[in-house]
Amino acid sequence: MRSKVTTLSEAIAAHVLDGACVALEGFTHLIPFAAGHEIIRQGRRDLHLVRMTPDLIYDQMIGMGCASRLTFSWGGNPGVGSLHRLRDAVEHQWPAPLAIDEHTHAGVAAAYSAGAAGLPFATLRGYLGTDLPSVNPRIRSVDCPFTGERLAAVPALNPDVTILHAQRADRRGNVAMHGIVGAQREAAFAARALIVTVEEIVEELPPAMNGIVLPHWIVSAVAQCRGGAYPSYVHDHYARDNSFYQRWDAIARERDGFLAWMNRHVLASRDHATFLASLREVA
Amino acid sequence: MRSKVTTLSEAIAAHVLDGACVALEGFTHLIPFAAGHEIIRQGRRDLHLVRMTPDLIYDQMIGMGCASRLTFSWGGNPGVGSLHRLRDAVEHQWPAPLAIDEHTHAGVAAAYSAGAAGLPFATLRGYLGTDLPSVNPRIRSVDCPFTGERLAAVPALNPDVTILHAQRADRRGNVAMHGIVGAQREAAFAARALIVTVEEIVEELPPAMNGIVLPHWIVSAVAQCRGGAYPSYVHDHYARDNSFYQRWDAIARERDGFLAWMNRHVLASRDHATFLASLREVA
Amino acid sequence: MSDWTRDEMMTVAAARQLRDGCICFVGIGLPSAACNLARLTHAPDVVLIYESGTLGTRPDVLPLSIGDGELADTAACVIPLPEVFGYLLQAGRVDVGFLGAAQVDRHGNLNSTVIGPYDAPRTRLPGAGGATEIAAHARQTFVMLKATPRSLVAQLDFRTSGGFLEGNGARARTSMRGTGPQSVITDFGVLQPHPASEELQLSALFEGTTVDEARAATGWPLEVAATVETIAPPTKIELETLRALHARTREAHRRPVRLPA
Amino acid sequence: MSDWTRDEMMTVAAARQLRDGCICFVGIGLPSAACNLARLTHAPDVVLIYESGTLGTRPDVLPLSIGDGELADTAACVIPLPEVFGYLLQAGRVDVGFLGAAQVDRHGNLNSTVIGPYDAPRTRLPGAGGATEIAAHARQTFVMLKATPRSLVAQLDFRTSGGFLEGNGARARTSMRGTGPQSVITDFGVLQPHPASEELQLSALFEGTTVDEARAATGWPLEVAATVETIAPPTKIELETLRALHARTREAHRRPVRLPA
Repeated sequence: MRSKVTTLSEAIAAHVLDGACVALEGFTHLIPFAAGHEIIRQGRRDLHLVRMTPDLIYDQMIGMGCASRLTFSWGGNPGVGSLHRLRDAVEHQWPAPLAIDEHTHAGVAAAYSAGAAGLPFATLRGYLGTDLPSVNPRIRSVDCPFTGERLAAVPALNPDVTILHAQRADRRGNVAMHGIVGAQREAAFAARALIVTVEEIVEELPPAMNGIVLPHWIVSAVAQCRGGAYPSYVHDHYARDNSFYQRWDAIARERDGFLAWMNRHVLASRDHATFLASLREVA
Repeated sequence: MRSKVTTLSEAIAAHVLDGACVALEGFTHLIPFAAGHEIIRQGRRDLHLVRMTPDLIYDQMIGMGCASRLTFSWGGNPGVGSLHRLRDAVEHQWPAPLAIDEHTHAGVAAAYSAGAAGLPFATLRGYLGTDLPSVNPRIRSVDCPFTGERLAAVPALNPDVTILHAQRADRRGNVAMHGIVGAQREAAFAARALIVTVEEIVEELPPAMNGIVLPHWIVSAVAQCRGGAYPSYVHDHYARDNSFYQRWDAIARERDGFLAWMNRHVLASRDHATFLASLREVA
Repeated sequence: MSDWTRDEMMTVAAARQLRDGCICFVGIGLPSAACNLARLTHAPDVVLIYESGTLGTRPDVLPLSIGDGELADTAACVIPLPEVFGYLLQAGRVDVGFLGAAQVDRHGNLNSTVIGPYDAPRTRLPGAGGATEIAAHARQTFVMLKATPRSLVAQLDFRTSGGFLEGNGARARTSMRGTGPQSVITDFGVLQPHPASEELQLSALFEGTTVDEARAATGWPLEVAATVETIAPPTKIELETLRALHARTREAHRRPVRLPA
Repeated sequence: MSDWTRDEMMTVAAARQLRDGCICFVGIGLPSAACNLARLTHAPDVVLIYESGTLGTRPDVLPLSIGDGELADTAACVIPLPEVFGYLLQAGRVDVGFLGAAQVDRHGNLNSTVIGPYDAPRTRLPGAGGATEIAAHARQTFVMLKATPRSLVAQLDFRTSGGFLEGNGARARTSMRGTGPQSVITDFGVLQPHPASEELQLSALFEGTTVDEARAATGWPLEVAATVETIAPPTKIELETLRALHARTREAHRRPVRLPA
């Protein structure tokens, strides 16, 4: 059986094409920052980015001009405030116009679940009392064929590529994760291709009968990338750098400062290890 | 906080009423035999029984006249053959007529999931190429509001009572299980009342970040009942008694033999410990 | 001058709304502080649920994000997000939803999406997250926000989450399962819905605040309930617990994280 | 007389259909024996999925039920049943579905529900279980059954699972995602669908069986493919592996279980 182990740059080059619909998931925990940076380095354009919570990684990708559309449900810097680059794109079309497809968490979770299950749409008792359906034509309704109740419907999300970060994988490509899992499994099963970066690649995953495993046959590529979720975190490996999230507010507030930081730390670094080293220099 | 710990007979008396819709779930593993026997002892009638795989426990409950309706998707003695009491009820209305509401596993799983999520129906790409919709008016269709594709729809399953067996619970009623879980969690969340029998009640559940836990506020009653899944099994406690499943074929084949066995072992036993002791006597 | 701030009083007043043992869906920020203060004082058995899937969590410091590792470490269990919204919230298994917002209108509807027009916003806010469905399905909701005429508004720029909609029973005619916002806790006191019109009225004031102050901070002509309760000041235990929680939190969030190597 | 039984030959022939590395959804009984024989011989990396949620399982003895503890103990992981049917099968992530049935018709449709009328059955069979959706969504299916004119029938009493429906491309016009039954393995040989009519034809015979025998065991006028392959007898390794597997299984299922105390 062929190994699915590759490098991150090869995985991005092979699977993330200009114009693709790409979901980098991870709910606060396990956000695949290294993969997002590699997409920026490879200069992808016109991506349709999907994520429940865009977080700093999408702030960076949007600010660097990778995206033309964003599907999301909560776009802030958690506990800190705005995502300035996301706001600049929405409010002033800088560096490029960004179409937004805005949902609620429940709606995106249902849409990923439908995508994972191979269904064309999801039903939920959601979007009640909100103006969102008036600004998003993808929020529709369906009538229960038994009770007649009208419910909300959203189209399934099936990203061309989903990218996750996890604790570990084996050489066949089986991936194990634990801790907060958000809608990562659903985003993984919903995807046409699945790239996973991991803290470590092992010969055999530790036994975990009911553990959270992504089976190898849904995984397209696995790349080891220590620290690949930083400044997000990896349970039992490293903590969330809350102080970095707080500092990001100032870094990203102005266009020039943002570009300088991205050039200095992301573009000038050939990979994630170099990126982390560059942060250590200024620490 | 009030303890949810009670005895099995009190839990059945309080929550399982004549005419109720009751789901004893457990997919091969963790089948709540002790609870089913207690329902037989308490003489419940006119139950609407729900279970993906009726198994021996529903063969016994149906043969003892507890049920008037059965919702199911596979009704056999796994690896052995027929459930003779189920067949006798369907084929000859003995001991009472049994209406059947027949589905596929995928349909029941989806219906429990919809019930758990508080939705009135479930959508699946299912029941394709089968005659089941022609004999079950509860299998309908729904059109995708985005693609127009016609999909199958089934009504949510929301049992009045779901009954499960699990490895352990704490005094507040939090329940932990592991091993094969079937659609037990969905059946639990879908229920109006939830009774769980467990091998042991502990002060505090062992830590299990991503473990399978039923939180105390969805649990109505917990009763300790060692061996409560026998002749089914409890992972890490006791194995499935495959030879009993094989012997059941002869025990249940004729009405008289069946009644004699039930009288001798279930009705003459005041509880599950006595039932198990009565089996040891003939072993 | 009192020896507590209005922010502290607001948090204490909000915490007191939570009954022990209730199942509470917690928003980040002010609600998170209030819910944990309740847990650390009068409600040790409150079950706190964060939308990251951490159930029954007992954090020692307040999380900065809704999914800090602290929440998972101290949780009774962690479940996937689709189950949080499906099996718990939508299924009606949450007693209280505790929300913040940028704007609240007189019927308890919330805006956390945009200031200005949606297509050309003056300020783009984070958006709905879990709020829309929390507001719809929790058996009741509490809302916390600092009051100014720009936050307590006559007209929302965008309705992110439904409260009583247009009032007078409009909500009950929808499929929203919960009873809506039963208290809006501000930094002058508490607003509660009139039983018939469902318009928010002043129902309680903090010690040292006045009806005039409340009216000045409200962007619609604020009605006053038949009786306006005066909320007792924070007790020594409430204040010490809250300040210690905040001190631990500041310290933890300032602590440098060793970069992974 | 050969030194192997037809049952053994059928199981060996079925096992040979499985390619190494494929993702296979396993029915209980004959298919389970064939799939594990494949795993223990030429296909060590086949991924066996039982509908109980046990993925990548490597049982040492054959399970009696679809959810024996042995399957969980030796699985790569165990997932909930709704995910098995949703995320794997319905989503098109299963290569092969391996099914048994009581009746098969000339277009590979299956009956495992009733003999006789549904409302007044002569024999009530277990029903669909996972078969309907396995037949619909696995990329291809293999079917195993012992052939008699009562099992290979002109007309099903009930259609539990769809094969090629009425044939001639009828299946492709539905939302069934898989390509249907590519082989029906019996105890005389193998039937495969004609590419255009999609009627099952005799495509291979076991050594020592004849076309006449096959026709006598089939309830419709059986067509014979242009070339009929002769299936090589079981190898020594296949036979020894299968017999050892059955011996271990018999021994395990006979072993008394200590009643829980």
